[in-house]
Amino acid sequence: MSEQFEPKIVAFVCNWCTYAGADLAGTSRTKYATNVSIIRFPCTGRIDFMLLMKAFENGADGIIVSGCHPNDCHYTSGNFHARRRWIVFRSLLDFMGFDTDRITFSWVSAAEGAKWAGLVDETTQRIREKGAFTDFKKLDCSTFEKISHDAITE
Amino acid sequence: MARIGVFICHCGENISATVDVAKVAEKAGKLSGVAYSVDYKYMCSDPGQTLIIDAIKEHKLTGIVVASCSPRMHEGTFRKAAEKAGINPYFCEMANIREQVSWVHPKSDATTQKALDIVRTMVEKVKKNTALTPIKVPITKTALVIGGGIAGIQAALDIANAGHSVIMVEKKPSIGGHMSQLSETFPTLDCSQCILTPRMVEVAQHPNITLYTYAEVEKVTGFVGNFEVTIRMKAKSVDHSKCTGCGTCWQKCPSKKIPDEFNEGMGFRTAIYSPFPQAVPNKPVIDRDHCNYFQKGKCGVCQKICPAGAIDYEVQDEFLDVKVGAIITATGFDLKHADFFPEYGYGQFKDVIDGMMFERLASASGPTAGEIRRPSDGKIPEKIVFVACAGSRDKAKGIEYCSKICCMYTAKHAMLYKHKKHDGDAYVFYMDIRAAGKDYDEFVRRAIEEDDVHYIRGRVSRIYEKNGKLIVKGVDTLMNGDPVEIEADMVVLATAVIANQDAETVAQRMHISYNKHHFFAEAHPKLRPVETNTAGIMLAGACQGAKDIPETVSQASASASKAIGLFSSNEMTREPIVAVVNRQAPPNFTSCTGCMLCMEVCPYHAIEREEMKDRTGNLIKVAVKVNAGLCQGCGTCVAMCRNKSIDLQGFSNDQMLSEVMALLNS
Amino acid sequence: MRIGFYPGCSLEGSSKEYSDSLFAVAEKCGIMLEEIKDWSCCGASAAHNLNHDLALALPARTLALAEKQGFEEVVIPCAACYSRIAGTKQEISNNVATRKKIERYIDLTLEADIKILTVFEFLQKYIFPVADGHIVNKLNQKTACYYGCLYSRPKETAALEQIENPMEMDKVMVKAGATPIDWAFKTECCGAGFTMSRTDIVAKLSGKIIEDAADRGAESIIVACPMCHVNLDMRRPEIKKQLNKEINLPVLFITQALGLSMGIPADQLGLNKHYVPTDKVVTCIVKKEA
Amino acid sequence: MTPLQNKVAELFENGTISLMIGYKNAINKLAVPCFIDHATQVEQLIYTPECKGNLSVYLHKAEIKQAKKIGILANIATLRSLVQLTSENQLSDIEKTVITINAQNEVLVFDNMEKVEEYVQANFPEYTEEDKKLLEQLNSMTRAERWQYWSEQFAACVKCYACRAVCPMCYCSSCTVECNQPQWIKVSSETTGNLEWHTMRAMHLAGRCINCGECGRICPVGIPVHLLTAQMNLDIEKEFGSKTGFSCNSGYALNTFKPEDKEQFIK
Repeated sequence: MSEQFEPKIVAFVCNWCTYAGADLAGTSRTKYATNVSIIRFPCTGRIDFMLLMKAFENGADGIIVSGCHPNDCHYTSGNFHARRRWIVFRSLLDFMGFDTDRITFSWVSAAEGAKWAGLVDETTQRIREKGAFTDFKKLDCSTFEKISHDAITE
Repeated sequence: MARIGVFICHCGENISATVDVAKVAEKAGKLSGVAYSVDYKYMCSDPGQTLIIDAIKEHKLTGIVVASCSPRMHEGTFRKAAEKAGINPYFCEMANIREQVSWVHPKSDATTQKALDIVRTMVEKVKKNTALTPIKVPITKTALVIGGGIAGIQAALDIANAGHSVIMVEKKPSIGGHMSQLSETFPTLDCSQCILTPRMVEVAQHPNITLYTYAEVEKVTGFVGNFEVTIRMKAKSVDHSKCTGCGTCWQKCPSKKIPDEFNEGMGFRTAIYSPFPQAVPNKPVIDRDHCNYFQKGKCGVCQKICPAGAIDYEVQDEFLDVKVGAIITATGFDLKHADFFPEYGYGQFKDVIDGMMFERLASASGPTAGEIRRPSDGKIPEKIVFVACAGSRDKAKGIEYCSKICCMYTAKHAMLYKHKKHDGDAYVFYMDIRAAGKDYDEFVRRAIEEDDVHYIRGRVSRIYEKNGKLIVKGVDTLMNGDPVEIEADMVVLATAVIANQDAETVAQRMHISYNKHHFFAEAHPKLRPVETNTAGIMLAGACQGAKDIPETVSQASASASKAIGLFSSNEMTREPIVAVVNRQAPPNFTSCTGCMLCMEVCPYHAIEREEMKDRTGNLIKVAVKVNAGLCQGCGTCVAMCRNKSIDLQGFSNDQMLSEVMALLNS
Repeated sequence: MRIGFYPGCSLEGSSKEYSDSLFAVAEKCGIMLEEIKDWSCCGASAAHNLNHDLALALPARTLALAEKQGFEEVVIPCAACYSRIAGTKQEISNNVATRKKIERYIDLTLEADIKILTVFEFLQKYIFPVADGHIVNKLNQKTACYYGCLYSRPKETAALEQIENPMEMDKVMVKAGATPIDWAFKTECCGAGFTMSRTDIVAKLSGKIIEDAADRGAESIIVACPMCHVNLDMRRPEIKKQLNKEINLPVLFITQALGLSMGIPADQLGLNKHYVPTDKVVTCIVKKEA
Repeated sequence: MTPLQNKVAELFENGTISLMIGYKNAINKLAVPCFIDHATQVEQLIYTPECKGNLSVYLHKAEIKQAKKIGILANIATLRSLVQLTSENQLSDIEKTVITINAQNEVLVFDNMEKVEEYVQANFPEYTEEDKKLLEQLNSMTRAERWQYWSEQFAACVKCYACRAVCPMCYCSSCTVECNQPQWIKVSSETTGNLEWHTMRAMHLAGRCINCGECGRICPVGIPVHLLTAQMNLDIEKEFGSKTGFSCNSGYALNTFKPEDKEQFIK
């Protein structure tokens, strides 16, 4: 059997719900894929869309963004602001032709260790099926090709 | 130049069983900026901490990364160690390689690699850390206790007796909660009201306690030590400062057929009422939904006859703003009611009742004056079947948990029945008998051995009526799984303990977490069982999970001690995880353009307008600043700010971007 | 839209009248049902006790064929077939690895997104909206609606809203003008699994069901499962021995009862194929008041 | 003298304004901005269909702000930017008189923002037919085709930041694109950096852009960058019901929320 592609996935999660939910998956010894590593933020409201862009630029194949369920935000409303930002950001990416299926958005509470594990496995599987994210890399190559092509034809 | 120390913990075998810790330590040692790297069996132990402290001193480390458990576990421990070694505690970061690596992945190269990735990420973060100083905030030494059941009563008395002010809010017309409805209490069979009523009176008379009944918490803002709470005082329609509690009004009220909640609908009350004779305060309120005056616009009897002139139909709900330093949530529980058990005919057959109804039947102050009679025809039942675990521990019903109190109260119910009807038959269907408290098992044995209650281990599949009897079909798993059919006169279902209907709303108002069954979540299931994740908000009683009275009282005292501890100093220190607006040399002062769009996103109103003026007082620039006392560090403003003029200490742009880059570039 | 139909073995054999009456009702209401071509056994009788993969592969093959033949919905009137196929669909759609494995076995690809309709769902969705125009008679009697176990268990694939006290069939009978009784035996065991091997147990369990229905004044029992029907209808001699009395309560399929209310002749509905005579049901019919 | 010139001369003479920002003729029949500080210069002022530039962009310039009493000739897009800028607290220290010419060719003078807001709301512009057509074309493409389209467009970007310079909403004194601690966006004009720049620009302007289209018009390599924010504004209006440059009090969809905001993608 050929070696299967193992994607690199970065999870941007809030400290109070999803991070705690991921800890709960740990204390419950729920097993899940090793492909996802967490970066902890105080709140989903803190997650800058630029960080998502930088993650893709630096070689992430997929991203998980997760925080408290609506109404459950430790800071009252950070997740509501984040939700609006994601709605807009996602539609911008889609309009630019970016494959938004590479980003999983979710709400995982501190009590949902099993949901977290499932989410990681499901996302890993989906990204595995999609393969490595190369759109950005191809982009740079094609620029150089175009430039050199232009240079030659001139 | 950064000199970072990396400390990899084995956590006994918790980490080292699946992660090659030696390899992680070795590879981490080669990372740029890492001056020292080591692995050790227990970093959090005394020798472990000493190892860290010595290494910081010996290798002149500027920052450390401890790769071990979740920062929720030991961040404080290691920050203190860093401080002891003479560096700013905020130069310590933790790499969570236990909860998020070793416990969730099998032993493999990928697991070790992930641990290393996380270590590298945190090394890059700590390089960007800055020295931070904790923030001091004053404390309002008043506690708010939400709920006036036994949990709230105990907590309020403890705090008040320690010399602090307490505000108690109870949504019903009287305090007392479910405990006031109980007949006798296990395992001693002493009368519930006899032990509770003195406590209720003490609350009402305590100089440090302000009691608001018929009131609810509407809004909570602020933070530990400095909460601002809005209380809705529901219109009682009776001026309690004038009312003497003489009772003339409820004797004369013409609306007499309102199902009595206190008696679980098995008796009637009037529209102007005090819920029970020992109520505190023992002064009535008008239930406007059932009052002729409010519904039909005519009546007014109570106003005419009130000798004190206390009836006021015009009064409206009022709102009261209070400042408190700590909040104790003691909002209690509810029982699963009808419709939940179509197979048991609960809600369909009058003589299939729940445990709380049985308490009222058995209570001397209840609708039958303590005689156990069938609700349908008032006859004394010859045979009663008690069904434990009605709904609890039943995945198909969506409730996996054990309601904890049913085994004991069912034994008590069977005993009470047998004590009153000596020749009656009592059957108990049970799954397991969980009688783990002090004197509890002895109590159950007494029911079985002395009072001759028939215990059948098995579940009931169906209850139906035939020829005036309730046919209870079940199974006896200790008799080869034989089907059992009992013709009973009455069935008592020990229905599941559930969270209050409005628990979710309450939690959302307080910004505390709750589990999927809407029981409030404690900060740590073992080590912080009475605090919530929101600092300054504590839990007491069954709002956190099913509990009996002794356990509820213990937890209430525990949360009271947390509040008292908080009130023992005049100010407290807070994590300096707050947002700051950058500063630049004049004439810029800051890169903030003063668009003020961030002001609206701040849930704490911590962002304020700031005017920059020259020496002569001319306005040069308008920008914003963050009030560090109010800021709670969510960082929503940071992600909102277009030109990154606001940053969050501890989770700065530089730190977060470094983490992303480090995680992905091995 | 084309609606697929999966008969399974019973509807072609012992319960032919279930199939006949379903088609008669559907035809009356102008609904076309199309049999899935080349369907195979659902594996209900033994496969799931022998080999789990086989138990999945058999229904999966039928589902894959249905998908290939372009059906979005399939009606499965037999409760046992429903249980097997719905269970398989659930297991396959929850687990990619299982799906891949089963696809290999059956050599067909499978989306497992096809909608499976029980007879209740089919009636509710397609017949109810047009039924009023076709119902000309009133079934003037008390009926006991008996659901059995396979529609209500396991919880994950249960086709009933309230598994402990289902009402789906009761609603259909109200439509047909009958008065369903409230009774406690709706989901009791009829002894189905022992229908051949231990007829004594069947007699005991089915006997209780029939006895309680009769005691509560039911004049017929309505079922939607071939197995229930066999046990309640065919095992009367054994039941008579067990109860020490003869109960002549006819057992009808839900579609037969509905068909009668639509004025479809009894023979066309297969009412002549029962062991317990069904005349009393036929004679109780009155014209529906306009 | 045209009615516009007369009006401006009058404003200078009665001391209402001390500086006027308007348009004048230039070569190739172009209209370029002009700044006049005396009634005698009003004859330069024109208002033709060529007067497309969004003059509100000059209000951020320190040298303009010094003038204290500023008159500004505003087409509808400029009026919307003035409204949006007011909601973002950017015009509070400027004493301004806004002049516009309506469809009936009447010269209107607004001495406060409430009146501007009222006029904008009554004359709220639609997207141009050309933009509508382009957006429709892009939206009817497959995702991969769109990616191809924008990749090619951004490959041409030389990061001259003309789109930023011309934008009335890009008023930050220092921009994140110039931030090098941390370095958010690569300096060189290679394509991922270009993509990041345009993504960031679109996100920062989503819900704030007033659709003047200047960024697209001014781009030296012809990238229709204005379509990004145009599409975002459509989405925002659809999702949250808010319009940009519409109200002086609340202008921004992304610093507020409704608990009932809907989405389909969060699991």
